[in-house]
Amino acid sequence: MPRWGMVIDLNKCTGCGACVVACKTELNVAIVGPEESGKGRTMLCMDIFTFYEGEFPNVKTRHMPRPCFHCDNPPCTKVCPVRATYRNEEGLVTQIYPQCIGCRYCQVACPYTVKFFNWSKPEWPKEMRKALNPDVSVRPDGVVEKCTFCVHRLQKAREQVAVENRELEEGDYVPACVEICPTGAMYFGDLDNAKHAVNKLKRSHRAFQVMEDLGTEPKVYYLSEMEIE
Amino acid sequence: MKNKDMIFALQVASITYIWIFVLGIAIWILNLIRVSYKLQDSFDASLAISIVAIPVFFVLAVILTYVFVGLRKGRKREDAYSAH
Amino acid sequence: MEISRREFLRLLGATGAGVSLAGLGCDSTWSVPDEMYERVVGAPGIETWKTSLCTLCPAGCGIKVRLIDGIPVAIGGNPLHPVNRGGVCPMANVGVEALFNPDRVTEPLRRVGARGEGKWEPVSWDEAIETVGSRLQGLRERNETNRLAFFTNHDNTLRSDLVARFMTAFGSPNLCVFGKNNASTLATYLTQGHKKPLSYDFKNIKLLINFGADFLDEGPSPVRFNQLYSEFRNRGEGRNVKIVHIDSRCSRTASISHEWLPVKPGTMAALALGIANVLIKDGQYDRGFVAANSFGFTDWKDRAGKVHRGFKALVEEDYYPEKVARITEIPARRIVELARTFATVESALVLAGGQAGNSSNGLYTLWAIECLNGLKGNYKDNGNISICQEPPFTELPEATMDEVSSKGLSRPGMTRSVTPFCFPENAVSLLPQAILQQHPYPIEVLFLANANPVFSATNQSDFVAALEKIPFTVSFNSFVDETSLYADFILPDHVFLEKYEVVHTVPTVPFSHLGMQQPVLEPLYNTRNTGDVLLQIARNIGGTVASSFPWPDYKECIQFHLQGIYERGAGTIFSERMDDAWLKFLKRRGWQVFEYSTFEEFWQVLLDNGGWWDPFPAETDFRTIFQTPSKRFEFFSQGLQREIRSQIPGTATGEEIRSLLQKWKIEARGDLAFLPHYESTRFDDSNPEFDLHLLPYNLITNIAGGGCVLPMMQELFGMLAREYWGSWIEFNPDTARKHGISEGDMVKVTSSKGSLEVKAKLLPTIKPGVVYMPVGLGHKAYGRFAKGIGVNPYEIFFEDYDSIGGVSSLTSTKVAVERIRGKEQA
Amino acid sequence: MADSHQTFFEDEELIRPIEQTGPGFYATVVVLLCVIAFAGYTYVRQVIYGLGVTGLAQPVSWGFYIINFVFFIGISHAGTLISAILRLSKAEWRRPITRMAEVITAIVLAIGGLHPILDLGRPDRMLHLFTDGRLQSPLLWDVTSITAYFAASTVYLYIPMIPDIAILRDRGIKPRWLYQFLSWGWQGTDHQKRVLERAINILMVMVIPIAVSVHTVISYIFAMTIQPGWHSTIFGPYFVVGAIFSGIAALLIVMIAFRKAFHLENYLKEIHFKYLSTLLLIMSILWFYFTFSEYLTAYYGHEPNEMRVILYKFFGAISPYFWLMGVCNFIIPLVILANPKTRTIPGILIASISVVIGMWLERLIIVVPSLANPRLPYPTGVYIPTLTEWSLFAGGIAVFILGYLVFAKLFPLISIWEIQEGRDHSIAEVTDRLTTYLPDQPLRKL
Repeated sequence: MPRWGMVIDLNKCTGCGACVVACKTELNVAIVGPEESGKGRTMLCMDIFTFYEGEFPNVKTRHMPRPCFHCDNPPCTKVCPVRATYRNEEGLVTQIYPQCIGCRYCQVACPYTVKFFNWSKPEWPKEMRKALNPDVSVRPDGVVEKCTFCVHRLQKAREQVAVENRELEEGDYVPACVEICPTGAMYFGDLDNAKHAVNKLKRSHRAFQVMEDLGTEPKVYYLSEMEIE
Repeated sequence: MKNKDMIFALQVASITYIWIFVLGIAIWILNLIRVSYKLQDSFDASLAISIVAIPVFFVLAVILTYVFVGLRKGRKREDAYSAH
Repeated sequence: MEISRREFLRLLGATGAGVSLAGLGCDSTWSVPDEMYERVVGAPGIETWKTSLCTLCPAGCGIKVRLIDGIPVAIGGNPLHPVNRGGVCPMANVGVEALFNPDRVTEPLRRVGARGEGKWEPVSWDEAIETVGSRLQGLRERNETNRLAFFTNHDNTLRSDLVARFMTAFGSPNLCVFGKNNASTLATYLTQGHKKPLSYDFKNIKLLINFGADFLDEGPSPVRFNQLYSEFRNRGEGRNVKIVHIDSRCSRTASISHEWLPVKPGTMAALALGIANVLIKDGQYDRGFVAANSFGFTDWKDRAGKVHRGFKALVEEDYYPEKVARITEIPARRIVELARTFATVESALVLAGGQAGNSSNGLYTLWAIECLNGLKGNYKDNGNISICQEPPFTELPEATMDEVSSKGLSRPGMTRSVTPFCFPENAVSLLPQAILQQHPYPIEVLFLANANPVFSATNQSDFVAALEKIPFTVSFNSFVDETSLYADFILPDHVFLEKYEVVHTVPTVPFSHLGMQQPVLEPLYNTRNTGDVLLQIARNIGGTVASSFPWPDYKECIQFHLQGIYERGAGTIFSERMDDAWLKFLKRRGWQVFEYSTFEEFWQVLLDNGGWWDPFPAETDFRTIFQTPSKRFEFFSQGLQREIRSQIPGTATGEEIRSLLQKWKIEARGDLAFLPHYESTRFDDSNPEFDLHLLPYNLITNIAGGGCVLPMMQELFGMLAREYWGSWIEFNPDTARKHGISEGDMVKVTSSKGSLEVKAKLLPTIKPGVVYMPVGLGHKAYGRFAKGIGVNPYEIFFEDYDSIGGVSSLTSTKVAVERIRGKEQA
Repeated sequence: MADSHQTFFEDEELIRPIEQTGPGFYATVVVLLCVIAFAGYTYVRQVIYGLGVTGLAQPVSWGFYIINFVFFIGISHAGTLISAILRLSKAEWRRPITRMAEVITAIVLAIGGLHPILDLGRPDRMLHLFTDGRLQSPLLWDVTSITAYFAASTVYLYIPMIPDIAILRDRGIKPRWLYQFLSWGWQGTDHQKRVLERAINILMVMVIPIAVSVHTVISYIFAMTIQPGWHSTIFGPYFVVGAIFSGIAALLIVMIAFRKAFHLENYLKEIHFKYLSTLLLIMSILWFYFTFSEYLTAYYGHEPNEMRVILYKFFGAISPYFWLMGVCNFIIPLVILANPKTRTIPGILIASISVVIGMWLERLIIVVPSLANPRLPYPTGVYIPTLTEWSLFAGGIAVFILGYLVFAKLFPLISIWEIQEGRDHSIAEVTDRLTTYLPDQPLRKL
C-alpha cells in the first residue's frame, strides 16, 4: 500500500501563493465574499503562513505553505462521531461530505487548524458555475472540509493506469498545489517507495515535520531554509 | 371499568416502551460495535464503552419494571381508589 | 480488498461523477448548483487541453487550459514555454474567472446617461464602428488627424505595434503609452544610448543586488522571477547566488533574499554611489572595461578644452561610506561589507526597479545604480546585460501616409508642449493639463485600451476633468473600468481566452521569443478583438489608412508577421526540453531543429506548442549595446547633455542650462547634473503634521491591476497578510506605538490630497517612519467583485514627478495617521 | 375526595398551587411562550440559512451552543446528585428540597442534551449518529451518558413521587387519568412501601456514578483533544465540581423563587438555606482550588501554546470575562456566604445568581480561548455571538422556567409523603440513630 505524502522545500518556496489558488479552484472551495471574509470565514484548504523572526532591522520573514498534514495518527479522525473523516489505508485523511453532520469536532480537535466549515451555502454567480471543476462536488453548507490531497486525482490516475495496463508511477498522481508550484518547491509521492523523490527527501537533514512532538506523525515534511555559504 | 382498562393498557404500554427503549439502545450500541468491527475502527474502545453503558440501561429498566409490577401486586385487594 | 468505484467514491467523498450523488441519494438542491449537477449527473465530460497565453499582465506566460466539454475550467502553466517554464502565477490560474465574470461588457455599448454615471444602451457593431469611423473621417476631412489620442498600457503584444501603426497611418502623434518609457528605460538611455528593454543572463552570477525591484510581485514576469529567485537559492553547494535586497519594506522579494537593507526612501542613489566609492577606493572595479568601454569615469576634456568632472572624482569626494550612512540610515559597516562582497565576487549583477525609479530623483537613482553594473563591467561579450532581441518578424513596409496623415503626424505631441520635463514623452500624467488647456490643440477623439488612469494616476481627478472635456471617447475594454465610465462608446474586446495574440520580447529575458495566444473557445458574447476592430475602422476610413492595413483580420495580421520567422527558419518552436549541446550543434551547422513543409503546418504546431524561441541569442558586441554619443558606457551622460541642449534654441549658455535645471527643480549645477548623483528627494512638505512617508506596493494577486476582475484574487488579495477583500496599511510597531495604533485598528490616513480609512497592520518588516499600502483595490467600477472593495491609495498620493524623466513620483507622499476605532468595533 | 385524610390539612399549602392557578401564572407562560417562539423562529432560520447566521467563524467554531450545552448539563447536577447524596447520607433536612432539585435535573438535562443539535451544521443528518456512530468519539460517550443520566434521573424523580401522585389522585385533581396512570395503584401498603424503598435505595446509589460520569464525559469532549487549555487530566473532576457548584446555586435560586411564589416559608426554612449555602461556599472554595491548580500547572509549565491561551485569558480580549468569572465564582460567594450577617436569603440569592453567571462565564472561558488561539500563526479569532445565539440561549432558559412552572402545576414541588414520613417516623429514628453515634452510656458513666 502506498503512503502518500508531501515534501515542501522552504528553500525553494517564494510564497507566491499559486498553490493556495490552485487548491481553491481545483477543489471548488467557495469564494465567500467580503462580508463573510470579514467575519473570518475565508476558506482555504491550502494556506501560507508568514513568520516574522526578530525585530527591525534584523527581521527574517519566512513563508510556509500548509496543506492538511494527513497525519498517520490524526487527532481529528478519532473524535468524529459519524465516521465522516477517517484515515484510509493509503494514509489519506479523508472527509466524506455526505456523511458529515457538521458538529465541527474534528475542526476543533485538529492541532494545526486545517479544517474549516461551510458556514453558508457556497454561491457562485450563474456564469461562473460553468467553470467549476467537474471532478469534485461542491460542498453543501454545514459540513466540514479540508485539503484532500486531491484524492479525486488518485482515482483518475488509477483509472488511467488501469487503461494503460501498468503500475501507478511517481507523477501519475499529484495534487493541484504540487502541480502548479512554479518554483518546484513541492514534491509528492509515496513516502515508503524508494523510487519516489519524497522518500529520499524526507530523510534529508533539513527535513522536519510541524509539531512532531504532538505525535500526530504528519505526512507532510518540510525542508528547512539553507543559509548562504 | 373502561377507565381502568385504559389505565392498565397505558401502564402495560409504558413498561413495554421502557423495554423497547432500553433494547433499542442496546441494539444501537451493538450495531455500532459491529460496524466498528467491520471497518476495523477501534472495535476495542467501542466494546469497552458498551460494557459500561448497556448494563446501566438494563438496570434502570429492571428497576422500573420491578417498581411497577411490585406496586400493582402490592395493592390491597380490590379498589385502587379507597384510601390506604 | 476489492472495492468498487462506487464504494470508493462514497468513502472518499470525492464525488467524481454522479455516482456518489446518486448512490447516496444526496439532495441536489442542498449540495450542488444546478448546472454543476447536470454536468455531474450527465455523461462524463471530455477533457481536452489547449495551449494559449495569459495576458492578464504584460508578462504573457504560456498556459495550458483544461477544457471539459469545451468549457475551460482550469489553467496551468505551459511547460514548454521558456519564460515561465510551466509555472503560472495565482492570477493566471484563475483566469477563467475573467472569462466568466458576470460583469463583462457583452456587446457594444453607447453611453446614455451623464459621463461617469455608467448608463448604457446596446448598439450593434456596425453602428458603433460606423459612428467611430465617421468621427475619424471628420478629423481627416478637417485635416486635424492629430486630434485623435490613444491611451493604452504598455505591453509586449503585436497589438501594441498595430496600434502604433494605426496612429502613424492615421496621422496622430498622440499615442500615449502608460508605463512604457519609465525611469529604467531612461537610465538605459543615459548610460547605453537606447531605449530598448535590457536582457540579463543570470547563468553565471554569484551575487545579485536588487535595489527595490519587487520582481516577485510585479515587473516584467513575476513567474519567471519567482522561479529565478528560487533557483538562485538552490543551485547547489557553492553555486548559490547570494541575493541582497535594498528597500524600505521587506517585500516578498526581500524576504527570500539573503540580506535586506532597509534604506531610507529616496536615498538609494546615495547607497549605490557609496558602494561605488568603496569599489573605486579599493580599485576593485573592472579596470579593463572601464578604461576601454566607458566614458566619463575619470575627468575629461571636451572639444573646447574644458575639463569636466568624472564619475571617479565625484564618487570619491562626495560618497564616502560614513556620509552615505547618514543619508541612507544604513550603517557604514554594512555598506562597506556589501561593497567588498560585490567587488570580490567574480560575477555580480545589480538590478533596480520599484521604489528606486518611482521617486522624484528616480532617474538619477537608477542611473547611479546602473553605474555599478558599469563598474563591474557587466556588458562583456559573454556578459550579462544586453538588449532584448525581437523575434525576426516579417519586416513590415512603412505605413503609407497621405498628406493629411503626414501633416497630422508632424505636429507636436500633446505632452511635449506642456511638460516641464526633459523627456516629455514620459509625462503621460501631464496629459490632462494639455487637454484641458487645449494647448497646442484640442483632443477631439480619444481611444482607450487597457489604460485606466482614472484609477491609477496620482492626478486622477485631472484625468476625469480631461475626459469630460474630450467630445468623443471610445473604450476598447472588456470591462467598464473607471476610465471607460467616461467613454461614449465601449467596443468590448475579447477576454484573453477568446482571441489571437502574440506576446514577444518580455524584458529581462535573454533570448528572443514569442508566445502564441489562441482562442480556447468561441467568444461567449458579442465581443470583438480590438485588433479586428482597428482593422475594420482603418478599412472604413479608406485611402492610405486602409492600404496600410492589408489584412482582412487580426489573425492574418499575426500570420503575416510570423511568415518571416517561418521563412527565415531561425530558432525553434517550443518543444520538449532538448539537450542544450545538441541544439547548439544543430545551430552551428545551420540546421533547423524542426522543419515544416508549409506555413500552415508551422502555424498549427506553433499554436499547439504555444510559441517560438531562439534559445541562443545572436552574439552582441559593445558597438550594438552602447549607442551613446561616445559609443561607450557613459558615466557622464553626453546624451543628457545633448537632450538639454536640444531644448534650448541656439548654443546653450551656462545660464540657460542653469535656469532649465531650476525649472526642473534640480539642485545640481554644472557637470554634476550630467553625472549620476544623489539628488535629495522632494516630499510633500506642505504640512508639518504629515510625518510619515506613504509608499505603495504591489501584490502578486493583482499584477498590473489585472486581479480586480477575478473574484478569487479579490478574496485572496492579501493572502500572506491574511487580509481578504480589503486594504490595509502597514506600520512598523514602533511607528504604530508612537501614533497610538495597535494591530487591526481602523486608522484615518490623511495626505494633502485627501484621506482614507483603512485597517492597520503592524509588521517588523517596515522601516520606522514609513507606511506602506498595497495598491489594486478601491475601484469605483469594474464590476461587482471590484467596486467598493478596499481603498485606492493613489487617491491620496501627492502629485510630483521625476525631475528629468517626468515619471510620477510615488514616494513623495507624506501622511498623518490617526486612530479612529479599535479592532472590536471594526 | 370526600374522605380526605387528616394530613391533607397539614400540608395543604403544598397542594394549593396545583389546585389554584392565578393570572400571574398565565402571564408568565405567555411571556415564556413568546420567547420560545422567537427562539424557534431563529432556529428555523438557522436551519435554512446555515450556521452562517451565528457569530461563529474560523477558528472559533464552537460558541454559545457548546457553552450552553456544558452549562446546562452542569446545572443539571443540582438535582439528582445532591438529592442522592443527601438521601444516601440520611440528611434529614433534605426532605423538602430533594424533589425541587431533581426536577431541575430532569428539565435542564433535556434542554442541555438538545444543545449539540442546535450546534450541528446538518441537523437533517442526525440519524447518522445512529446508523454510523462511532463509540470512539467522546461525542458518542456524551450521547450515551446523557441518555443514561436523563433516564436515571427521570426515574429517580418519578419513583419517589408515586405516593404523592396517589395523594393527588385521591383528591380527584384533574387530569385524573394521568394521576391514576402514574400512581400505579399506590395505596401505601407495606409491600408497596418496601418495593418503593428498595428501588429508591438502588437508584440513589446508581445515579451518583452516572451523574459524575456525565460531567466527566463532557469534560472529555475537550480533554480528549490535544488542544492547549483543554488537554488536561483534572478536567473531569474540575467539570464535576463546577457542575455541582452551579447546580447548588441554581437550586438555591429556584428554592428562593418558589418559596416566595408558593409561600413555602413553612417548609423551606432558614436551616435549609444555611446548610445549602454552606455547601455552596465549600464548593466555591473547591472550585477555586481546581481552577488554581489548573492554571498554576499550565503557567508553571510555561509551554508556549498553553501560555498563549493563558495570557489570552488573563490579559487578552476575553480577560474581562475571565476576571469577572473569578469575582462571580469566588469573591462574591466568599464575601457573602462566609459572613453570617450577609448570609441572609437575599444575600444567598445574590451569591447564587453570581455563581450561575460565573459558571456560565467559566464555560465561555474554557471553550473560546483555546479555539481563538490556534497553535499555528493564524489570526486570533474573535467571537461575537449574534442575535441567533442569544435568542436560543434565552429560549433555553425560557423552556426551563416553563417546564418548571408546568411541573409545579402538575405535581407538588415538595415531597409530601417524605415530609409526613419525617414527621411520623424519622424523629424517633434520628434519635435512635444519634444514640448509636454517641459513646455508650455506661462507658460515660464510668
